[in-house]
Amino acid sequence: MPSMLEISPQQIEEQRLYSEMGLSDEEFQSITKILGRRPNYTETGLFSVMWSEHCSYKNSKPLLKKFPTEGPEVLQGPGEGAGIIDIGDEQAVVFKVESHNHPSAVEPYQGAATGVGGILRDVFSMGARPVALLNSLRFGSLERQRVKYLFEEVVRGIAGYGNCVGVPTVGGEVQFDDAYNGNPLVNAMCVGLIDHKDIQKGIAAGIGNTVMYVGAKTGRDGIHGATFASEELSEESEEKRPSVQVGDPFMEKLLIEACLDVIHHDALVGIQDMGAAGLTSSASEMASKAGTGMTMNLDHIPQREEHMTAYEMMLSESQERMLLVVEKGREEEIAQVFRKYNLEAVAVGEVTDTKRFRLEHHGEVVADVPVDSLAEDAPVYHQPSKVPAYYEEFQAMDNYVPEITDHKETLHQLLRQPTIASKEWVYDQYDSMVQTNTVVTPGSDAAVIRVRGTYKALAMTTDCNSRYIYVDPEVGGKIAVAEAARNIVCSGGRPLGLTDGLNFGSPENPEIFWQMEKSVDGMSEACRFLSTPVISGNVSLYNESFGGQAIYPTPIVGMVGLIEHTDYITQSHFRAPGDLIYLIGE
Amino acid sequence: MKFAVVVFPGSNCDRDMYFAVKDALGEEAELVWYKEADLSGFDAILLPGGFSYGDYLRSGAIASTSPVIEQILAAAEAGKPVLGVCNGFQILLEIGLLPGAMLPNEHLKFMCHYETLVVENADTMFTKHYEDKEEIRIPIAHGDGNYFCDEQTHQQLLDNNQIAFTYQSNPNGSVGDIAGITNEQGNVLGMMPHPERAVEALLGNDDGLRLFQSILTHWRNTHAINA
Amino acid sequence: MRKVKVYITLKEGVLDPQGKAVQNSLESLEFNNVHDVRVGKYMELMVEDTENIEAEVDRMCDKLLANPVIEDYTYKIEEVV
Amino acid sequence: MRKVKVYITLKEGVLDPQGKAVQNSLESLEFNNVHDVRVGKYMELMVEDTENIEAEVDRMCDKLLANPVIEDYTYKIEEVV
Ligand SMILES: Nc1ncnc2c1ncn2[C@@H]1O[C@H](COP(=O)(O)OP(=O)(O)O)[C@@H](O)[C@H]1O
Repeated sequence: MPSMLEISPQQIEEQRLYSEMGLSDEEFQSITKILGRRPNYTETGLFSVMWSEHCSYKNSKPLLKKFPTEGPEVLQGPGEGAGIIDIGDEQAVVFKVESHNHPSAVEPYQGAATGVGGILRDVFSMGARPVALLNSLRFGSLERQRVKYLFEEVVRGIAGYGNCVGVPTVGGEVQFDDAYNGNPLVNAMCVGLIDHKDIQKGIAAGIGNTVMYVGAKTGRDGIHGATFASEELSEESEEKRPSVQVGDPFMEKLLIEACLDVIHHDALVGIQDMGAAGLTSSASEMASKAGTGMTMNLDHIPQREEHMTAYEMMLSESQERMLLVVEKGREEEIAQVFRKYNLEAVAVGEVTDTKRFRLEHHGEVVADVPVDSLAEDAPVYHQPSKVPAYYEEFQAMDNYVPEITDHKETLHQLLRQPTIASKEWVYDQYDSMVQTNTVVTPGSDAAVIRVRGTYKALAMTTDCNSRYIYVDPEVGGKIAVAEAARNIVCSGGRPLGLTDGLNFGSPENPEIFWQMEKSVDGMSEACRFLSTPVISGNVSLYNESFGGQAIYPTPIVGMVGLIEHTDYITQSHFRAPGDLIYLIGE
Repeated sequence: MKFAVVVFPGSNCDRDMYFAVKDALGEEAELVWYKEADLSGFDAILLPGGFSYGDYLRSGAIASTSPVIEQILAAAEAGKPVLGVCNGFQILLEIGLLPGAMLPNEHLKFMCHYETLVVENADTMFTKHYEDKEEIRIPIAHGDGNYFCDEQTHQQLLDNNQIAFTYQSNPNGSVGDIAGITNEQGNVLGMMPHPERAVEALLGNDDGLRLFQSILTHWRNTHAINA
Repeated sequence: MRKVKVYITLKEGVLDPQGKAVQNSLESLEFNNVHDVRVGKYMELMVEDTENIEAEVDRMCDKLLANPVIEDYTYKIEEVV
Repeated sequence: MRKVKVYITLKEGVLDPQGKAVQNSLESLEFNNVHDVRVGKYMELMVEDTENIEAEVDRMCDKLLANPVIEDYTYKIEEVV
């Protein structure tokens, strides 16, 4: 293969440059075997991002299989941008949660903002109009200056993005604990509404069809973000800082409107957002899913900076970009739709029947790999698991019975805990009412959005008490699902299903892998029991700070329920003097 | 009566405004994209809230340079009701249809919640259906809603009865607690609070509906006379 | 090509909540010798050279870059080397 | 007393959506000779004179005024007349 790249395949192997990209020796060997030769620099980059935990779920796949994902109302389970559940009348609800922990630890405003942007794209790329955002946040102790800064900026970032695109942020949770001192958690969830007929898939079907690129230009942002997200935070992450990506919610707003227009165009074949691992993952996954191949000419990729290499373009995580597959010869019709919104859609490639992912740049072939090898041949690891010492210790302890002498004082103490105290400071910064569908705004058990034009409404909530999960992951996992379901029921809804955000430390630590295993077991059991399938989710591992201190295991549950009639909506606060108060349950 | 809702890139309360007119008020409304707008056939012009052009540079600044502004100025000149809410208000300030400018909220944070407004002038085409000094509940949702004008301008606003609404307890630092003002002729209203978010009891409150009803009543009255 | 540097400041008499906040934060970081902070905007424009580039820049500022009700502007035009 | 003028700009390579929007808007106003716009911040601080005022200002910028992850800064210290 002709090489304009300074670094030769041989050097990559001999100097083990692949390891800097996050590939292990064994992984590099299997790439060499797949290709029948050593990969060049660009190709090594493609594999490194696609085989990262973030994209391949190589450590978590065996666990994710345990979740029940099917149900009579499930229209789309895990695997696409977001899951979809039927709500009757030819309508459906689309939702997913996504973490942006590492970017937020480095640049909290942009990290949180781009997290919101990413989850929105997952939902509107399915063809759904985003109708609500939620979030689930974890920070260390507010006594710390840095934590305070992270907290304020994350909230401002979520607000800055969500408010600007005009999707109401209607709920969420915030907890504070020393366990998150060095590693905050920022999980964002988006809920969308769709008509069945509009459901899109991210596929590159139809040999000869055209691949089009639309949205922001590609810069050198976030190169290696996906592998970065799968690494422990270290002093080095400070050096990787220039990779921070900046969000442009205005561009996103234009993309939302334009994409929701373009899905009604019959020349559109497939659409997917460029999330983690940008062009590489969107393009290769679209081809892989359709059983086709793809050729792209990188000269046509809209570029923000000069002299970008193929490697940089393919790994860039510039935000607010989408990839489309369009019937051949009808590119101009599609471009027209985008032009209305001052967006440019450009042809960058073609669907082929070769099952290969082939990239050209400056007249040379810079990558040519079997497309399935990127998505499907990623390794799967069955990590060893071990019962943590702390757990056995806890189990051996007697139940703690708190002694309360002064009830009033204890109550005050409790209310002073940042985790328990009112979160009004947070949610006042979110536009929770835009779109004028929010019936129950933040502050109740679950938020409620009415479905305009019907009597129906949707209840939604995020929940996870990570202390419970730390103490006993299996029971804690059940509790998280049950709590979410209770919040939905208390609001007048029937739980439909859930999305999960699995935030853990390093899976290579057997005690942490045990936490993952057990909490997934607990959650799965509760899901089966309550008939709430898991329709989408996200995994964020290696959440550890400098000293190797892992966070509490934090598998977040985002649940959506259907309220049959707005008359059934109930809120958590007392409404009128003289009303009776009942206590239900054990 | 036919309302135009002018949609700029980044407007995001456009549909809310549309539904307020169409469903709650029961009149005709149309979303008109700023590039293709022909406002001549409409009886009232609504500039919705949101983040036109991402609020980049200054909120409302970039929208104020688009060609449709000429038509908005013409409609105002012709005496048609022109209502700007939130970002719409900011645009009206930037194009000079209303005096003053917006600064970031005093505490620099975006805020979204209900506020109590005092109707300062119930004798406008936008406020007929309220009582003078009536207290109404309307949501706010803004980051740059700190209304500023110099003392002289403020005095003029007072003297000419141009202050339509004030906040009962000032949330953002606005001069004179100002929440909404009209032009001298009284046919252009800019306000930061969102009346279109308060038109249905289901969503908590319908105090905002009377603002739209006022516009309709005014239009019916003038048309009855003209007819 | 010229590089135009535009400085936009709030007019005297216009309250500057951002400046106030920055000053407070500086104080809480124990920079006790800061007496006043005003926050404005700084822009860099790459502009093709024309004969009356200054008149051009003035027009840009008046029409868009600054809001005369609350802001003042100044600028500097530099050669690009 | 000294007047410290701080100029904060986005690091090279960092996306500047605001600058882009301003540039487009200038174009639509038919200022066709503007090739690039970057928007940053400009601050004026009144600072009591101390011996190592420059070190002070550096610390202020590093700690608060600029966000080192995405921004660069420069400053000028002037006599107040
Ligand atoms: N990050 C957040 N974003 C939006 N709303 C939030 C957030 N955190 C808390 N809330 C809202 O505050 C209310 C109380 O939250 P929380 O203190 O977690 O109590 P609980 O979990 O018992 O409902 C909920 O309505 C929730 O939606």
